[in-house]
Amino acid sequence: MSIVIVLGIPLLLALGSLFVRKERLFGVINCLGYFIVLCASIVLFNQTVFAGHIRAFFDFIYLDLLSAVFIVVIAVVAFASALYSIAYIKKDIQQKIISPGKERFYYLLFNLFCFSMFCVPAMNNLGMLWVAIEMTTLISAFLVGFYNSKESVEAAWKYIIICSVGIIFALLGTILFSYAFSISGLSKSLNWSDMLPVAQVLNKNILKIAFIFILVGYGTKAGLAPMHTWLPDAHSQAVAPISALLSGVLLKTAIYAILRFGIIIIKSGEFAYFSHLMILFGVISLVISSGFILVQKDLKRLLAYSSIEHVGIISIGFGLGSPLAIGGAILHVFNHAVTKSLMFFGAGNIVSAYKKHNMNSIRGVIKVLPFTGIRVLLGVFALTGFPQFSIFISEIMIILAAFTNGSYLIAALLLLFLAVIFGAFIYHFGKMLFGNHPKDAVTQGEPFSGKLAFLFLLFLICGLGVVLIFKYKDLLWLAQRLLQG
Amino acid sequence: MQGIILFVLLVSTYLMVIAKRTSALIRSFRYQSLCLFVITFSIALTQREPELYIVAGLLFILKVLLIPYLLYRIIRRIKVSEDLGLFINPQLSLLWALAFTYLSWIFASYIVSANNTILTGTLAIAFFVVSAGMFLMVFRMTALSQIIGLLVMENGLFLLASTVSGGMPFFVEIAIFFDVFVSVLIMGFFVYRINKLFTHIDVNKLSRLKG
Amino acid sequence: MIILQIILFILAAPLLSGLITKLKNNLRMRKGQSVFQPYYNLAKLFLKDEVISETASWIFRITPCVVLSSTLVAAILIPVFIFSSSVHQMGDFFALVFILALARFFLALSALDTGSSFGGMGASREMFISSLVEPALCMVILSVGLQFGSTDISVFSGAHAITVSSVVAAAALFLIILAETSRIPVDNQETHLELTMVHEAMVLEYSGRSLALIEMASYIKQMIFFFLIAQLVFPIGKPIGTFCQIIFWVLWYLMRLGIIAIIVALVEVTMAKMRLFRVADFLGFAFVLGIVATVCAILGV
Amino acid sequence: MLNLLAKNLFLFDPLSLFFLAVIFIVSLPSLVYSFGYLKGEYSFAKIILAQILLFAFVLSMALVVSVSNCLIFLIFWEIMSLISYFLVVFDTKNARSIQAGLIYIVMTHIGTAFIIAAFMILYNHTHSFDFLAIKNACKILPSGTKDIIFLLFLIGFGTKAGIVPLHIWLPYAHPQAPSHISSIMSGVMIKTAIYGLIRFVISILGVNSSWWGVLIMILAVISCLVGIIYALMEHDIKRLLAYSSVENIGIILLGVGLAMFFISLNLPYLAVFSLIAGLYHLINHAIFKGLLFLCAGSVYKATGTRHIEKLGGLIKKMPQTAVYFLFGAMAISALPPLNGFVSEWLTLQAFFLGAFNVAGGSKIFLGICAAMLALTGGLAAACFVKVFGLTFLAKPRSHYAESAKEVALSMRIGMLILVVLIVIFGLAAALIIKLLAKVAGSVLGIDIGAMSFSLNNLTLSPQIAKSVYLSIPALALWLIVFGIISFVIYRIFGKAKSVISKTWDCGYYKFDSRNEYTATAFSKPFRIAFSFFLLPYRKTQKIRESFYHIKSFTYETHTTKVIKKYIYDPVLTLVFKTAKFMRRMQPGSIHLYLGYVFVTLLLLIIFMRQF
Repeated sequence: MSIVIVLGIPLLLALGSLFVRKERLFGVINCLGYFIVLCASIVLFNQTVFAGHIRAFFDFIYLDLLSAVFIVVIAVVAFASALYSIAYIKKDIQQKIISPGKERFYYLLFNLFCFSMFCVPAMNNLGMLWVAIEMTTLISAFLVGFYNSKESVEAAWKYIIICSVGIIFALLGTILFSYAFSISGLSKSLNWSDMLPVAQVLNKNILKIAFIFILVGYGTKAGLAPMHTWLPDAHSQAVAPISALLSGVLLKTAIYAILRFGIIIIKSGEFAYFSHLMILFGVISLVISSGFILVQKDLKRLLAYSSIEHVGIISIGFGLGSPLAIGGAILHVFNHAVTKSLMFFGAGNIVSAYKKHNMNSIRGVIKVLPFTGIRVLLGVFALTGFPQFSIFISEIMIILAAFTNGSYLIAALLLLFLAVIFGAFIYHFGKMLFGNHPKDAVTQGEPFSGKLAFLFLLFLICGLGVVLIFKYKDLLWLAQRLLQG
Repeated sequence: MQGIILFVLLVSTYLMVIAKRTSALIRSFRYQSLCLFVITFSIALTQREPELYIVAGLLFILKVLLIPYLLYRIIRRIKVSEDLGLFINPQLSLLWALAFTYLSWIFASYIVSANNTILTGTLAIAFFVVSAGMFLMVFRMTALSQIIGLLVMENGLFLLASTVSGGMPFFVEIAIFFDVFVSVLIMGFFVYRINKLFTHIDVNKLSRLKG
Repeated sequence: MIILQIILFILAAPLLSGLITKLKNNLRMRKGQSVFQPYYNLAKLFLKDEVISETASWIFRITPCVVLSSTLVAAILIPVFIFSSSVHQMGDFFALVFILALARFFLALSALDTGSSFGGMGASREMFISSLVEPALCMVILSVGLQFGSTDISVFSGAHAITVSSVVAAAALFLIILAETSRIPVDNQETHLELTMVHEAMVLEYSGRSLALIEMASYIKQMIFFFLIAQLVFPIGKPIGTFCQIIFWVLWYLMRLGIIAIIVALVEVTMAKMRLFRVADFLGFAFVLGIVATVCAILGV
Repeated sequence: MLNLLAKNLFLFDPLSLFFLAVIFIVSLPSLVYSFGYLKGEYSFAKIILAQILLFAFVLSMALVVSVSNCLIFLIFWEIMSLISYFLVVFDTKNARSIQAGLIYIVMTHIGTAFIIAAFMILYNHTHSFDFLAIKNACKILPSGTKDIIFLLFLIGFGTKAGIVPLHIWLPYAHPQAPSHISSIMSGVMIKTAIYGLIRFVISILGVNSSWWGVLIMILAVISCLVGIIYALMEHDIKRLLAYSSVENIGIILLGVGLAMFFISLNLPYLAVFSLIAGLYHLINHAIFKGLLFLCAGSVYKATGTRHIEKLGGLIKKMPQTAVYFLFGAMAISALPPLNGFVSEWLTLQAFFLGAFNVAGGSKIFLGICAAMLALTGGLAAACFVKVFGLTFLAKPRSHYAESAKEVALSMRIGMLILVVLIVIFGLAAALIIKLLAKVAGSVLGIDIGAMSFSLNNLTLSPQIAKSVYLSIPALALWLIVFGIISFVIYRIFGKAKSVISKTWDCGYYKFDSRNEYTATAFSKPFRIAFSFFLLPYRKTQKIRESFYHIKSFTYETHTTKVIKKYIYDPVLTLVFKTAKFMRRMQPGSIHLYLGYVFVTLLLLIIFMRQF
């Protein structure tokens, strides 16, 4: 039942956004809607934890623990960005960047985007999974190209072309999966729930090739290294709440898709193959993103590259495969989504206050926007893995898994690049946050809803950081359950 | 009979690869979709599944009639030069196409167990069509060529799906068609926006976002 | 007994310095001043007025007392008459070195206090030389310690066989003395030429009674070092036996210091003053000598 | 398995109690001092923030030394560095503090990465994060991994302690923080790294190969010499004190390294003795370095500048701060009656006793280390004569010094407490050594009943060495007695008249503050003596009115920071060059991006068999 709420409400809100005249009122409704969605997803999570998995809507929707976790992540970030977008859009209208009419269009797209993202983890049929991801790409293309400037159109075009190419390769992989499935003489349906028990029987060779296509296809969407080129452009040009959604959650849905196929590969006994590939891509994205972060000049692109870095860490986590690593990776998915959206909200505030993306000309943020300044400072320390925050816990779990797994090289690489990226972040943000601010910038007050979004996310990061140290046991149990699917 | 149609499909893809002007490109895309329609129709006949008929019909309406019409409209509306802006000249691209046909044939034989050659043949052509689509996107400058490249890749996939595993579940096919159509619409819309902002649709010049 | 030793030191020290200057002049074929000239100087200084510069702070005034008191404390550490009494429990060879460092610390501060460039120059050179002396002195102490079991001074005050390592150690100590008591190769005592003077530059601002006290302290320091070398090269036990033996013991006791004075005078006459920055190599040589002494001590030679 | 809810989360053994004592001894006076110090400097809100951060900083340090679980230790360790970063960057206006904060946090973070790696390897072998469990499991650890873990710990804690090759951040970070904070940082925070080394290497890991101790001693000697030479060349008081912290950390590590050396040669009593020497110097350094930083802070508050060459003659304007600074300077240059002398004497004595009981070759090594320690002692004395002489004595050199006034009462009380502590720790040396013996015994796991420790007759009974005597109270007594005697001689014998007049200026009429010796001049002999290491740069220029008349003369000199120039800068330029090269990967053309996707696909298919 709760899955109907989770999927239904965004659709309702999408329709609602067409009719409601007053933007201010609609913003609040939007937040309420997503708050309900958040509660529904938590209820859903409890159900799947105990009930194993839920089927609904004559077998089209299949929810197990893995998808429930991702739905919760999407719900949290969606709620936060809904909260934030009220303030952000109002400020945009005041600054005449977008015309009032476009705001209704914005909310329509926002809700459709969330709806399509909620569909991805819910789908049982792998074909429908592909369709849902294609939907998310198409809708978010509009959101990336929302501002009518040359850069945003260019970013939208690159986003839509590269992601469509990626997704078509993923479709190729899905077809090869169904081909392997049909050779072994079983029923033709692409339902994941049917494929799983049969995994051992399938032809290993075709599965391996199919998984390559899946990995490259959905990897493009997830922003894994060589195919990440669209990510910095899209995230730096999109509207701030949307880029939070994009990098916080959209990448995770693609990772979810890779995981769905990964579990089949693991079940068919090819674990070594799966882990080598994932670790390879993880390390490459870590290397490339640390290079770019060091010499980055644009604030939002910096955060985009740090998303690539964290996606790399997550894929290394899943690649390592031990329950500790899987637990760490899942936790990292949640932590990164929350922390990254906090940082993007902060970046949004800074860019709209300073009207410049270039970091060298942004100085003294703490004096100009005291509230955002302090939150961004804490966010930076959270993002780079300082102890009090939750990302540190998940990173330590992954590194610990790498050590106990005996792969010292990967652990050493992880530690090295985390340190490099930490240095780069402090270098960039240190200069921006402190220092004496330019003459004209005056300390500006900030809207209440923006502050609410910040506090909600900050509470999550810090609270989780502390709670997790003690709740360690059942996180591992959860990770075990996850692998059975 | 199927062999001949496959051969015609292959020829239309070669035509596409060497095309210099956009309208030639769209015309050969139309031929390719026509061959695809004939193949799916023949499979539908052999396997007597009602759904395949609907899918073939849908394919015909969309791929042969509607989308080319839309593309022609775009060309007329934005009144931009017909030149496709080739990175590498047609002779080299033909050479490239031949190489990739051979490569996809090896790849197909690796996948399919050696006995039935027809299946390997169709698989090889499907892979080649996909790589031809990719070629169009990478080595052509205009935005339109990238849209058509995408459609060609999608055609290749559809060929692979229908021949190899007798097509995916019906509902999924419909959803994929709908998706392809929507994505073409959105890309067309973006092409208009690019043209309005940049007064040209040469995607290669779009490089303001660096580093 | 301690008072006896203090009086001995206060009285005998200037005599030693007078002896050296007398020897130097004789070697230069001059008649030179009388051996007791330092006593006359001290007496003269005590009677003269004292001029204190206005920029000087209270450090300038207390330095003479601190310098003299620390030198005297260093003096009572040396077991001239008392061999093992409660006094020795106060410190060992190292304590001696550090107490002399205390004196030097305050002297340098007072030199800087008057604000004249002579004082600054003197202080900087003095600290430079003394910091380079430390490692050599430490090696000497190590070699002596290795030989006699511990770094306590009373340990090697008894009669013991002359070994190669103690002789080499004595040579190293001799070089150190040339640096510490501002003898010719390192620093010239008599001159007031700012290019060459080190110790004199520091006490330039002093006059009258405070200068007297500082002079007395430097004589005592010289005596301490001479005594250490003497003990190393000509070891001597406790005075025992009949009365004439005691007299013979006392005579021999003072004769040793005389011999060392002669050697110092000889060195002063023959050598010319070295440039300040070559003092580093000079003391490096002393350090190497110290290492050689330690190696001999280890080998038990 | 990993049970983080271990009841005994905290463990208060003598070592932790000792370090807690060190933390609180230095933090309380700094707290008292901070009220006066912060009053004029910052707005009221910032003062509150400063006090909260100070309290959190001290709390986190206290927790670091008292926690018994590796993970929690790591967390508090990072929180400590985080808060100290905020404190270093506290004065956000000047750009230097941002750069200092950056270097500081990056270096400490890299250090922590090494510590994390070491903990992980330990966890790998012992499957637990609890200190005691690890300690038992470490006995059967293969010696190869023990060496790796030791090296990781050494680098990790070395960065935080400021051992030479890794000390780059210290002279930047400490001067930037507010003075009472840099006194805590220099006095105590560096010691938490020493606590880490002692706790993890000596008591948990267990020393079994002798090259560990030798390596630490070599590093310590280098840090001593490099630290003090740079301190001599430095003209900014607080940076000078930071460099002298590097030197004193070297001395402490000499003691600790010696203890490790003796453990590996299983001479337990000598190990305990040298650890006592190390710990004693640790607490002494905490006290007198804290005092010196507080005095530097009050000089900064009174005059507004930290540059020695602009100060002078402050003893007349700030008499009490001058006296406190004098006490601090005497203590740090190890002059007899005060505590610095005791710990330096103990370290030297540890070297000598070691030299007696150790086989041939290492006798020379220990001797040379002792000699280098003595050299550092001498140089330290020279350095602090320079600092005290130039800041406080003679005439004021600039308007900063003229306008100086005595600082607020709370600041003076803070300093007074530390001076009293210096004297107490000097005189009560015998008592304190007994306490430290218990601490060292508990760390090394040796019962110290058999050793008699009264400093007066320091007889290490089982060792074959004659007894050595040192009693500070007797020394102080005799110094005072003879001081009075010499004062009496001074009073009675000569004529009582003394005349106040101008300093002797060779008869010239013009005598002003420019004649005084400056810091550069004072350190010139040292600069030339150590020029092989400092590579001094010297440029003189004659500004001529005409060919014959020289109007003025410019003289410019500075020393090159060798380590920074030849190790850190090349690495940084390399990293940034590769990053710039990588940036060219994203030139903006969509065709290239599609090419990337296609090529990765092809490569994966071709090399599929390898995975």
